[in-house]
Amino acid sequence: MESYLWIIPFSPLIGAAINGALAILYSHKEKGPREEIISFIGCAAPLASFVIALMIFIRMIGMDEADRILEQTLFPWIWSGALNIEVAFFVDALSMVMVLVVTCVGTIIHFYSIGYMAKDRGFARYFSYLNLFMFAMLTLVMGKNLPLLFVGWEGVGLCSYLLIGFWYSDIYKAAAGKKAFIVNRIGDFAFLLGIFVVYVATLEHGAGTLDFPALSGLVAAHPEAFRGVATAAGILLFIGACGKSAQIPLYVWLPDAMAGPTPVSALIHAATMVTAGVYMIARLSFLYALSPLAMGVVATVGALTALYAATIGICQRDIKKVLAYSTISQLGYMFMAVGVGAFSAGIFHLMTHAFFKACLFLGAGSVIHALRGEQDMFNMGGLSKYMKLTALTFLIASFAIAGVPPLAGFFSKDEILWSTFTSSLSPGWLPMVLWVVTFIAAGITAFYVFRAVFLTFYGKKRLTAEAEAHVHESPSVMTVPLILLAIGSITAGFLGVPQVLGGSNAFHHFLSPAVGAAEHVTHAVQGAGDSVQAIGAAAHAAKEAAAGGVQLSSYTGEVLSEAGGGSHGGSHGLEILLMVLSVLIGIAGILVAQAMYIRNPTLPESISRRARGLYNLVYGKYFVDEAYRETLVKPGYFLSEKVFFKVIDVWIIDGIVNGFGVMARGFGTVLRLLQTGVVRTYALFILLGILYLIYRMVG
Amino acid sequence: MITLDHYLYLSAILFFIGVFGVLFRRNLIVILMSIELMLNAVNLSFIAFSRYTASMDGHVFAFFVMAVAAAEAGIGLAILVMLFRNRRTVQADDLTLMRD
Amino acid sequence: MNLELLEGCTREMAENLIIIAKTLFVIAMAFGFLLVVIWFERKGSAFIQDRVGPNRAAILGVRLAGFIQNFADVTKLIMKEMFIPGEVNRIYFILAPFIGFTFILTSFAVIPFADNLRIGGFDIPMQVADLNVGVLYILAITSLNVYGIVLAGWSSNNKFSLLGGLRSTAQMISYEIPLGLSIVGIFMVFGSLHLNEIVRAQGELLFGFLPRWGIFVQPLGFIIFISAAYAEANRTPFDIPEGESEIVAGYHVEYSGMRFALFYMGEYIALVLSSALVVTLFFGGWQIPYLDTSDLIRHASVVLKVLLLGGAAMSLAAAIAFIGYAKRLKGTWGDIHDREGHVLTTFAVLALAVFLVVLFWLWNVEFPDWAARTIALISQVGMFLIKVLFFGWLFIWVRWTLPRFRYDQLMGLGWKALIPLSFINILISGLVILLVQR
Amino acid sequence: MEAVAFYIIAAIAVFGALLMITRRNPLAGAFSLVVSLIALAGIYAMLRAELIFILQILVYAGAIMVLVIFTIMLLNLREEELEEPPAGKIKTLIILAAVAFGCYGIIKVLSGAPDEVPRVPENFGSVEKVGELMLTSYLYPFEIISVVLLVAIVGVVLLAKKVI
Repeated sequence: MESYLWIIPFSPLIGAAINGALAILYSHKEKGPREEIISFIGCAAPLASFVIALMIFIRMIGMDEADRILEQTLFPWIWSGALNIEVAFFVDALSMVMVLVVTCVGTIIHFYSIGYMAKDRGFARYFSYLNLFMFAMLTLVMGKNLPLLFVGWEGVGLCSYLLIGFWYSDIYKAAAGKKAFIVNRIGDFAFLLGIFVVYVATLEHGAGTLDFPALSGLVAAHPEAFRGVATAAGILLFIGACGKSAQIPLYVWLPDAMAGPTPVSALIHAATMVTAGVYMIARLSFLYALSPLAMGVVATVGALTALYAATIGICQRDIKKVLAYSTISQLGYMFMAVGVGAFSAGIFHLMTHAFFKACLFLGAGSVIHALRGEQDMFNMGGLSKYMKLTALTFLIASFAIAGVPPLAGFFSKDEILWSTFTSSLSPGWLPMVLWVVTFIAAGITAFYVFRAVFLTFYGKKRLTAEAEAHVHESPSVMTVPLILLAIGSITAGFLGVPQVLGGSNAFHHFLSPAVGAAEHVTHAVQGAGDSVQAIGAAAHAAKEAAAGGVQLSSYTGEVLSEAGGGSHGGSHGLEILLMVLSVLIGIAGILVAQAMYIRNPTLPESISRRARGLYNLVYGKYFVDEAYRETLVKPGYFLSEKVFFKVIDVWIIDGIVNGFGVMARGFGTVLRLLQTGVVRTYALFILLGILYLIYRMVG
Repeated sequence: MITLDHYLYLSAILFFIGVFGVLFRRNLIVILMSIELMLNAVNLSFIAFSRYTASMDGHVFAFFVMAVAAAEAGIGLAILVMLFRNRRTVQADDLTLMRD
Repeated sequence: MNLELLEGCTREMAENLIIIAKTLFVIAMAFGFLLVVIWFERKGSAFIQDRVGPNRAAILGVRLAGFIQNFADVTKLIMKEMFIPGEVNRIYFILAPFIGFTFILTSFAVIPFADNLRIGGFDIPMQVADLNVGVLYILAITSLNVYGIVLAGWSSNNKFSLLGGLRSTAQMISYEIPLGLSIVGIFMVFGSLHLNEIVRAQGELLFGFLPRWGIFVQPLGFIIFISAAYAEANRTPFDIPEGESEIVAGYHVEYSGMRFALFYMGEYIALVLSSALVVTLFFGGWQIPYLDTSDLIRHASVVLKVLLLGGAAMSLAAAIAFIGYAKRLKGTWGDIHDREGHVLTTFAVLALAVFLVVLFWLWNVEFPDWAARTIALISQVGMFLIKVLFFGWLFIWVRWTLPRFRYDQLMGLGWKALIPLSFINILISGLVILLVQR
Repeated sequence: MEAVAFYIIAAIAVFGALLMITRRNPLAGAFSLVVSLIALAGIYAMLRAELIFILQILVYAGAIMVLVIFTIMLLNLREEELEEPPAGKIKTLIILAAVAFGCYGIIKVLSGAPDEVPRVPENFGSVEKVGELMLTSYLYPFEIISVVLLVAIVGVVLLAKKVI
């Protein structure tokens, strides 16, 4: 089975190549290639990946818990001195979850795209890009080493750029693509620096390596030595993750990225690519676990982002923007989860979020499709009459994100909140503050999502005349994916029912070989503060964890079950209380939304009139874009225009180049006297040369 | 008794006659023929050395030289014909476009 | 050959003598053929055009169906003034005919006309120059042949001459390539460049019944070769360089007298050479089908008897025919011509008598080895001559039945048809040889 | 005997070459060169280079020079086009001196080579032997040469097109 690993990423690559070739072949023709062929190739490729991934998953389930690692080395890539990097795929429990999520949601969205993109001239190009994205994303999650992960990381960035600017003839959409790319570059720069830091650190402590298994072993062997490195590399890598996963302060590209086709928003900007940062931190959990500082930064930034994005979401008029801010907010939850050491909880939320957010996006896409591109929610309303299936699935997903039991969002979000509450971050008040912040954010989330639901599907019809004429339920190729994702939104949570509710938390158990040890180390390190003994104990624990094998998994399993049981300062009663609280605040948010947009539609307006300043601030997204423009973009322009161009380029660089030119001309003026244009003169020079040689030989 | 030197002297004389032709004459056809003569002189050296070292590698080289000479003659004469068609001259000194 | 004759001579001298003898024989053969082929041309064209042809020139009334006309022509040409126009380059003008004629004649040197004669401790190859690179030698000399034409055309200072020379140069360069390439197939099959070895290899049998002649192993090569050979010999349908209706007579328009005769003869000798080459490469040369040299030597007496009997029978038939001829002619012209029939009859009867006497005399004689070998040699030479004569006739036949090509058609045929075909031929030959050798 | 033959042939070769560079009419020069080339072929034969002897006649005398002569006749230069302004006396002297020095130098460099004529087998320089060498040790250059010739053919065809 291991030998089939390569098929998972390469099958979409082949699809991308074929579709891309077709797109190029037809680029000068009026009509594109037949959509049936394109969609068959485009959907068969990820479907094949999904099937293979499923087979590998089944195989993995059958394996011993500790042995659940599959590897395949394809060929050496960079082979230079101490730096040996192979193109190799590596699948453990964590990667497996990611692969399954990516291929499953990806395949569903591919099918959905057939309906959404129908009759678009760039159909073949679209599927080519989408398949290429699948390849890059799967490389990212399956790569065995950091450089390969980075390749996938850049690959998804590229595809994101291509797909945001898919309708490139619209200058704003093209600009949105560029914005996404440039903001990502900033993060990627830090990410690269992080990779270098890690590599240099490994060079200093034995063999230089960037392979995850080797790296984890090395870190476990020298925990003290890697503490500082963990902080530096962790924060640098986290800045990269901020860019990719749209966290403060690099989140600004994601709302603009909604310019792309809606399935793209669902796949790339909600379900998969933006979660790459979370995956990366989980993948490097062994490193992050050593640094309370880095973890604290991650958790704090995550929590702040969660609240901040949620508040912006309240006032947005564009349905996709609402969902975009919601995505940023939910990503904040995930980062907070991994920041407090609850890696499996973060990944769990990643998975459930993939389902319900994809469902929400696709539902929004269905609405937009039906209304011929209308995205303003205040021009919708009452659509549930026309689009029953869409409305139903959207509603289910909304309940899921609002955290209403027993839907998926409830379990995952509640686990994050509980882990945060019980975490041992220092200073001691931090977990409480984070909990409160995200608790409020949860309520706001419920409010704005249901605001969207009510504005779109219920209440008075506010359709424009043109939209009214076209409104219809989407074709089954679009609704069936919606139903599948809705089912996923309902059921995905049951994989991780906490023990307090009588579940077995199977998800945790599955992930524990991959991240369990790191979770344990986190608690040990953070709980112990900074004392020397504590670090020693932590190191011991880490070593023990690194020793691997059955011992490890049973050990961490115990620890985790303890954690689940609330041994870290919590109790069953408290856990249930918090659960009830979060459900209540979610329901409260829903009710407020209902009160404001169904029962009393004039209320929002009067509120916004009364608090005009605050409303404008939130409606204008806190004017972050404008602030960036004034503080960063304009000085940058100024610097490049006035300094780099006018002084350095014109004077220094051009001066050097022109100087060479003048010099060459000077030589030329002298040498041209030799060039008479008469061939025989040249022959004479050759003869003279030969004569000189002969003279040397004779003399 | 004819020694290797005799052949080599003959080769040198022929070669420099060719050199002289290239330098002295202005008619491109004659220059081309002089180059052929020089190639032949070299061939003679090859063959002579081949005989006096009892190895046939020189023959192979002479063969290659002939092939190259044939290619050179073909191309050179074709260029010459083109030149004459366009410029109505075959005088080397009239063709100084390389300078301008 | 009597060994006592050579006694007292050194071996070297003997060898030189043999070479001189062979050279003389070949030159005689060439000139003999020349006469016969010119006669063929005259009478053949007359036959094809349904007219009588030359029939007046006679020696003692004997006309030999116009053959005597040749002698009259030669006499005329020798007697004519060799005019040199003004404004010509005299040296080249005079040199040109000799160059052409000489080169053609020298290429006969490597053509074998019989198997090696092993006699008295000598192994005498029956060709003037026993070269290992025989075929290449012929190609090389043929390629030099063009100089005669070019020189003639250029030095005449006449635009028709020049055009003829240009055409000829282009044609010869073009057709040398398929000519050479078509022979490559023969090299590959017989594994040698040595003409005598090629002929010897053709004595074997293919599939047990077919002589392994070039035509049977290289049919495509034969077609290419004979087309290119016609073009090289400037014969119709490729006689563009002369094209009397287009450029009067091409390169030799300014020539007269013996110089013209040299061109004229050179052309026919080229024809004979082509025939000899075709025979040597594709029709078994001197090989008598199914009869090896050793067979011939072993059964020399039988062979001789058969030959003599055949000669006697032919003489008898001729005598009878000539008697009828003499009766028919009686008193037709009222002059010496009327006696031709009688003279011919006399000769035929004499030949019959000689044949019978020799036959009777030799009936029971046991031949010594050298005699047997000589008989084999003579029969092989005869076979070769007959074959060459046939192809000479074929040339004439083609000339008087096919129209002339246009110049561009000629070039097109050479470059676009024959050269690619000869490459294909080489390829196929190589594949077949590879498969057969497996 | 051998020496006499060599001197005669060498004299013909040198004479032909000298004639080639001194005749004003290129056609006359070309014919002189042919004579020189054929004389060289004779020298190759003396050196027992059978194949090269034949090729010299076949390729040089029979093909290349025919091509040259063909071109000369095709151009059909008029007398006045053949006029060459006489070279300056000083230049001529310089060139002559250079050539003489070169000749002397080369002879000086080359002299002192072994004089003995080694015994060689019967088939030295035959088509089979040289061909064998060409298709084994020198196979790669041989193929390259064929490509060179192909390129030359293509180039000539391209040049010969009327329209450029």
